[in-house]
Amino acid sequence: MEYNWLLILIPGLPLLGAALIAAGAQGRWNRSFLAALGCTAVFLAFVATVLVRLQYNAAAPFGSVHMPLWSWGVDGVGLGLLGDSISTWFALVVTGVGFLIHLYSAAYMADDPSYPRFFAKLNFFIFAMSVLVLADGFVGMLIGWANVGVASYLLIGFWHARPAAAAAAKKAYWVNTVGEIGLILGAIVMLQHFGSLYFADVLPQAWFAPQNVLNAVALLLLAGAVAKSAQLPLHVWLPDAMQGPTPVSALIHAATMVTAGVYLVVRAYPIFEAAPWGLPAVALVGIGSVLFGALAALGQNDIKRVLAFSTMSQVGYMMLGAGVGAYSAALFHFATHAFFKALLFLGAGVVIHRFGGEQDIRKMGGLGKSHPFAYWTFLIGTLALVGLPPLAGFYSKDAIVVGALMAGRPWLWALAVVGAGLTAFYMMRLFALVFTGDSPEVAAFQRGEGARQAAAAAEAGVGRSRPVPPLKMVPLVVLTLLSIVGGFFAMPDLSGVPGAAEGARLAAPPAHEAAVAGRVLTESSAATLTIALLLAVSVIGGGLALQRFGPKRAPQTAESGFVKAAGAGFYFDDFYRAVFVRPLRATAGFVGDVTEPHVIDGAVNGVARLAATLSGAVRRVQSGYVRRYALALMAGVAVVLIYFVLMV
Amino acid sequence: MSIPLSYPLMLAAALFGIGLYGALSQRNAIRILMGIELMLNAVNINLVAFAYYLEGAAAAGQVFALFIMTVSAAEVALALAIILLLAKREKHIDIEQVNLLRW
Amino acid sequence: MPVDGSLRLILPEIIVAGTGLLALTAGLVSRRSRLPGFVSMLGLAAAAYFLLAEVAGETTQIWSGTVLVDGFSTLFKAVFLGIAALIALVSFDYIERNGLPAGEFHLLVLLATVGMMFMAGSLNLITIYIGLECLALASYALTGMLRGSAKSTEASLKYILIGAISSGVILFGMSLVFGVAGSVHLAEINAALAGGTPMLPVLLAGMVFLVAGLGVKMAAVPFHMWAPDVYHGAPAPVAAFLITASEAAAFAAALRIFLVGLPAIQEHWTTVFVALAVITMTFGNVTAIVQTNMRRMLAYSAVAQAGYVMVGLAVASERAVSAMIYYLIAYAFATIGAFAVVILLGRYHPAEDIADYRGLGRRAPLLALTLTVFMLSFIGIPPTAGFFGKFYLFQSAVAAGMPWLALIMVLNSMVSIPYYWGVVQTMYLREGETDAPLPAPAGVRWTAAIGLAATLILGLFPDQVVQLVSAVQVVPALLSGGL
Amino acid sequence: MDFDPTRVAFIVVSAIAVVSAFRVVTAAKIMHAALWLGLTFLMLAGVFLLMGAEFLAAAQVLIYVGAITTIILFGIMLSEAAEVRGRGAAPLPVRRDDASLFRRIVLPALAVLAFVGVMVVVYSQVSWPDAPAGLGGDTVRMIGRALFTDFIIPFELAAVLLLIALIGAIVIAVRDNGRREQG
Amino acid sequence: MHPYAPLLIFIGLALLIPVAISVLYSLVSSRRPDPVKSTPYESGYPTPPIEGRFPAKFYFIAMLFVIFDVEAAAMYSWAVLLRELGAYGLAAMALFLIVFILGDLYVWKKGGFDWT
Repeated sequence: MEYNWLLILIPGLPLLGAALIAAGAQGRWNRSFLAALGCTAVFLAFVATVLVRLQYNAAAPFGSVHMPLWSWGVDGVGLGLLGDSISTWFALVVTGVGFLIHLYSAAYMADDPSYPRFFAKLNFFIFAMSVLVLADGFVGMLIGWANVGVASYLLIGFWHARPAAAAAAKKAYWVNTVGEIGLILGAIVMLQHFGSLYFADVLPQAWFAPQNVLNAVALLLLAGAVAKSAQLPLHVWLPDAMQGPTPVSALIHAATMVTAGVYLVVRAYPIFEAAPWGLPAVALVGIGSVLFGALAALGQNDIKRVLAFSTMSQVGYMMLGAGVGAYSAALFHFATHAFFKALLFLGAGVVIHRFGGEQDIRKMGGLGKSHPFAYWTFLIGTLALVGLPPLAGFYSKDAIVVGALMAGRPWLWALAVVGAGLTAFYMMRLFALVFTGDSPEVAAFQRGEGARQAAAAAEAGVGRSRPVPPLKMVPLVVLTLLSIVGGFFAMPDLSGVPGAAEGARLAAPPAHEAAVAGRVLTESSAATLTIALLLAVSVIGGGLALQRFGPKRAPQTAESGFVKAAGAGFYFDDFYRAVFVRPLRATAGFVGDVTEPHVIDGAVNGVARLAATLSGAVRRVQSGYVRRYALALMAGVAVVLIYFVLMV
Repeated sequence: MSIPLSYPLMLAAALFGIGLYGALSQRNAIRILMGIELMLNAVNINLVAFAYYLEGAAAAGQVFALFIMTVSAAEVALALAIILLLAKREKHIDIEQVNLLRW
Repeated sequence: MPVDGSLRLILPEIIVAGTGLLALTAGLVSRRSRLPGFVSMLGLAAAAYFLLAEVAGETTQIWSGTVLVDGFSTLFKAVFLGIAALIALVSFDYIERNGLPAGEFHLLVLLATVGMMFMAGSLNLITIYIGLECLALASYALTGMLRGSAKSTEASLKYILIGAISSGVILFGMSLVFGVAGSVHLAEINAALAGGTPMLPVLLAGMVFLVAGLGVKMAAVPFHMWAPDVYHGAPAPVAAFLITASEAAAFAAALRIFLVGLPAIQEHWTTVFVALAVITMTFGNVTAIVQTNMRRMLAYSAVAQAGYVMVGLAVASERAVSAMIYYLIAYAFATIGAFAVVILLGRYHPAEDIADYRGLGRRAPLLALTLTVFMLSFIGIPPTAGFFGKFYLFQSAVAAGMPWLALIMVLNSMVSIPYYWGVVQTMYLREGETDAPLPAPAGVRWTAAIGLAATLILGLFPDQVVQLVSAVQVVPALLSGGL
Repeated sequence: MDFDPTRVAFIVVSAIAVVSAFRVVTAAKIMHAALWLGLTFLMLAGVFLLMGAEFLAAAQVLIYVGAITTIILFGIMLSEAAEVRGRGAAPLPVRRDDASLFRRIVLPALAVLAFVGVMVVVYSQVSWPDAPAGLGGDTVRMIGRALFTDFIIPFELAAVLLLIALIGAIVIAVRDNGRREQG
Repeated sequence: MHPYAPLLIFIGLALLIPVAISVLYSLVSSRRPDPVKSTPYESGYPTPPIEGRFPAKFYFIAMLFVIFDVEAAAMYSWAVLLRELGAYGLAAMALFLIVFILGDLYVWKKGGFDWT
């Protein structure tokens, strides 16, 4: 393994870049040079990853690239880098997509005063994320985990002048704190039981551990995964996280960081398989998030929030895949989702700039005519997400749903199919509202208030057709291509992963077959059935959405427009009003209420407020009167004395 | 013909309590100091009593008491120095008015 | 008993005391306020040399147990010497700037060190008590040394009043223990109590008083209330000295008293210490969140850290003790380093508000970076020493079957992140009103550098230190065998 | 119970001690409080005598009654002098206590009563020896021997302690005009 | 009968009476402090401010007196077995005194003793 040192470069270069940029920002170097520095660092990291990946494939099926960095005195606790099929797969996406988004940001953030700071933080995030996925044990994973938390905190709050952004950053911090506690506790339990925290030591032993220990560990780890991946019920931070700059949303809150939970589950899958409650819990969380996210996305009108909930739902698919044992499928969907979701977010960035910062999709429209480029890229992203063959999303989602069926969980399977339909519906709704129909100016003109609107638009600096700068175009194009062809990549297999060998021998049959099934989907009859169904629901859902919100939609707000359309009497309006819209609207509304800052948010923000109030009260105790100090002292003595007098 | 050990112990407890009350209830720093002195004397009574009643503990107990006397003398000297400094600057030795530092 | 070779074993203490007198004379004869500092550092170096060359490795009682030399005491003495040297190093500039009497300052620091060395190096309640009082009196005087500052006087007045009450409490406890066991020698006390005692209630009362009195010195809630005021009002180097050395000495004495003297009633004092640990760390962290003054923030964080260390005292296993010692060492370095920066800032912003640290990342990039590392170490983020120390304590707690205690530690560390991290954010993210660079005097720079190096080395390669501290045993072999 | 003069003496002495101690914390004028304190110390010397600690009794008189009471009186005089100086010739304002009676008197009293009560309970749970162990010979020699053999280290350490107190007190109380001072 | 008992009874009674009186006095008497009453009375003149540093000097003397006292107590216990302890005791006491004398030298240097 003469190339092991390459592993160092993957986190090392972005870290170096971050440091240099920070220093340069102090020294007020040239902005664009610093940006270029950031991009280069990530690109080199990407190259290193590719090399490692190749070398891994070249290596023996069960070999993996390993590089210990250091270890603390206690044995079993240390930090090293591990390149096996899972970690390199993740690292490829992280660095690759990360690089593209760096490029995009170079244009998108160009007129932000603290441009270099932004790149320093992005680089730092890439560093943290690659540590997370490349670590060879739970210690390193925790380090990365905590650091991506910090990076995300910093980047969500990047515009910390905005109170909303600051609040969102805090919320994300607290939620992830909950998750990290779970993770750390899980690590403690594992250390106690397995005497080590290296994957290579823990995972192979997993099948031989007592069940209650396994259950405890699995649930604790799952808590961490749920928090980081914005799954039910800890998803509340994700929609607010959209306060961050759009590239950040694309990179951290769509493509990479939110999938860390999936990585955790797949990485530790021996534990989850061996624990009786492990996989069911994961699958439950997954399917729940799929449906919840999809329904909530229906209720949203902010373009980025729609995409955020869609992210939640798609990550839910990955969790579902992992939960039914179709790990390869989950990894596969992670990659493709990274492509098209990043694409969609970047497209959304273009849209938002076009509408001069407006994010409400009800106030958009008609972008198709003016911006063909944005139109096509966004359309492809949408279709890929909907899962239309031969686009990337189709294969991966299909593999997951099939996996559910093969795992003998028909209910999960059915619900997953329904979720696909919902996905198609809300995505097409978004697409239709933004790109079809009349642009707001025209709409306003028809409503006879053209002058004012136009003036407003003019001073908002909304050019009718502003060309997309190349720096933005390149990543969009590349991601579009990836979204198209991404499905043809070979799915990653789990050979050579710690614990895999024992897994092959001992894992519960259905789960393992599912993993196999994922690889050979087109041959099984279940697969064909699934494909047919998926296509059907997607087309129906999408079609209904287009029908409903498409070009012929009424100019006013959705409600009355809906009534008008009904009056116009499309012949299956009545049908889907009865079948789809009412229940959907009801559910979506309800879900929206839940996600709005009443219920769960309250709890989260409560923590911070509680601490503040508490310590405010506590401060009053420190009154500065020394006599009260003495009194407290003796009161303490008296309490303890009385305790003993009574108890002993 | 002798004193039960419980007598001096009770005396010590009472003195300790009174001294404690002085330390807790007074505003005048020097008075607090007096209260503390009472507490230390109570401890001495304990030690001497135990030394008197326990086998082979006489020397240790009495020596301990002697050391406590020494220490409390030193403590008083230093405490009064601090109090005098306070009196010089603030023109009072009322600890209720000494709370710049709080929270 | 004639003066025999046993004097050799307390040579370090003698050297330190003598150095103190030398420093005093140096301060009296020379106008240069730096001379006493150099003298005391040299003396400390000599003492450390003798400690490690002559005394280390010995395990024996001399003068019928009023002095005990063993691995535990030697390790703690070394720690105290190191801390004192760092304090001397960091306070050069401070003394000059505030016109403190250099000779007296160093004399008091050194004599306090002597007291601490005897606290850690004795099995005899009397010696421990006198050592404690040496430390205490010197601390009162040092705290009040800024005669011009009302805060300093107030702090020292509060300190001496509370301290005197607490020593009364400790003494009451000692007298009760003495009354029950009939001895002031911890080993004999243990022997007397081994078979159970009819006077258990009195013994428990004595134990409670001991816990409370020592709790005052360790700044354990609710006996802590003097601490924030004193750490805030005292001269900055003195505050650093108290937070690190004085606390460590209190823990050393507590370990000896409870593990050597009172193992018979361990289940009782364990209960108390568990409760104290939980209350202390939680209270400290929660209160630190709202502090706006750097010194007070550090003070409350010191309270919280004392709570973490007390977890070790509550667990009281071999591993827990070594974890405590490791943690104390790691924490001492980080604290003194942080105080070096505080001293530097205090030179330009006497208010010492956290807000004064705005833009420090620009004004003194290196110091800001070191301070960041110290904050990370306080939080317990790898690869700093603080992480490993906390981790070590976790382990001992879990191994002793108190995983919930470990859980509470984790929660507390989480709660503590905002206020430590807030300082870092203030330094880097918020713009100061000036970008004027801050020139740091040599002493401050060196202290910060040493603290940084130690924090990182202890965090990255703790193996040697772990071996060192895990070799230590509180109950010396010569006792666990006999009696 | 037959008449036992020792016991009676003890009771009388300790009664006086308790009463005067009580006066220490309740006397209106601080001077009186100090004098009551001296009386308490004297009575305790008597208690020591009754419990076979002649040397300690002497030391008590020497150190507490002699020295500590004196220095406390000095402290009172000096601090009041400072107060007077602070007021100049203005008449003394009657000190009204702003802290509520409850917090000033009741709480401490409760704490103390709780304390004493608990101690009484504790003591009453134990059967104490009624007869002294009878320490033989003169206690002065005994103490001296102990002091200079077993406890020589604490003894020397006590010297260090006194040095600390001396220098600390002077550092704090004496203005040294040589140096500039800041806050 | 304890050898010291009569002495104590005597002292006790001698003290009991004034104590009782003052206690009674403090119980019966009614006091209403008002500014004029509580002014220190110097034959009708308002108290002159006390200047200068000599109060602090007084304080040193008192403090030195305390410390001398403690030393004396220690020395007494040493003196009674001077013979028995011999050279060793001499050395111990010498060490004790050296530390102590250094302290006095310091006070001297600080001008604790000069009266002008």
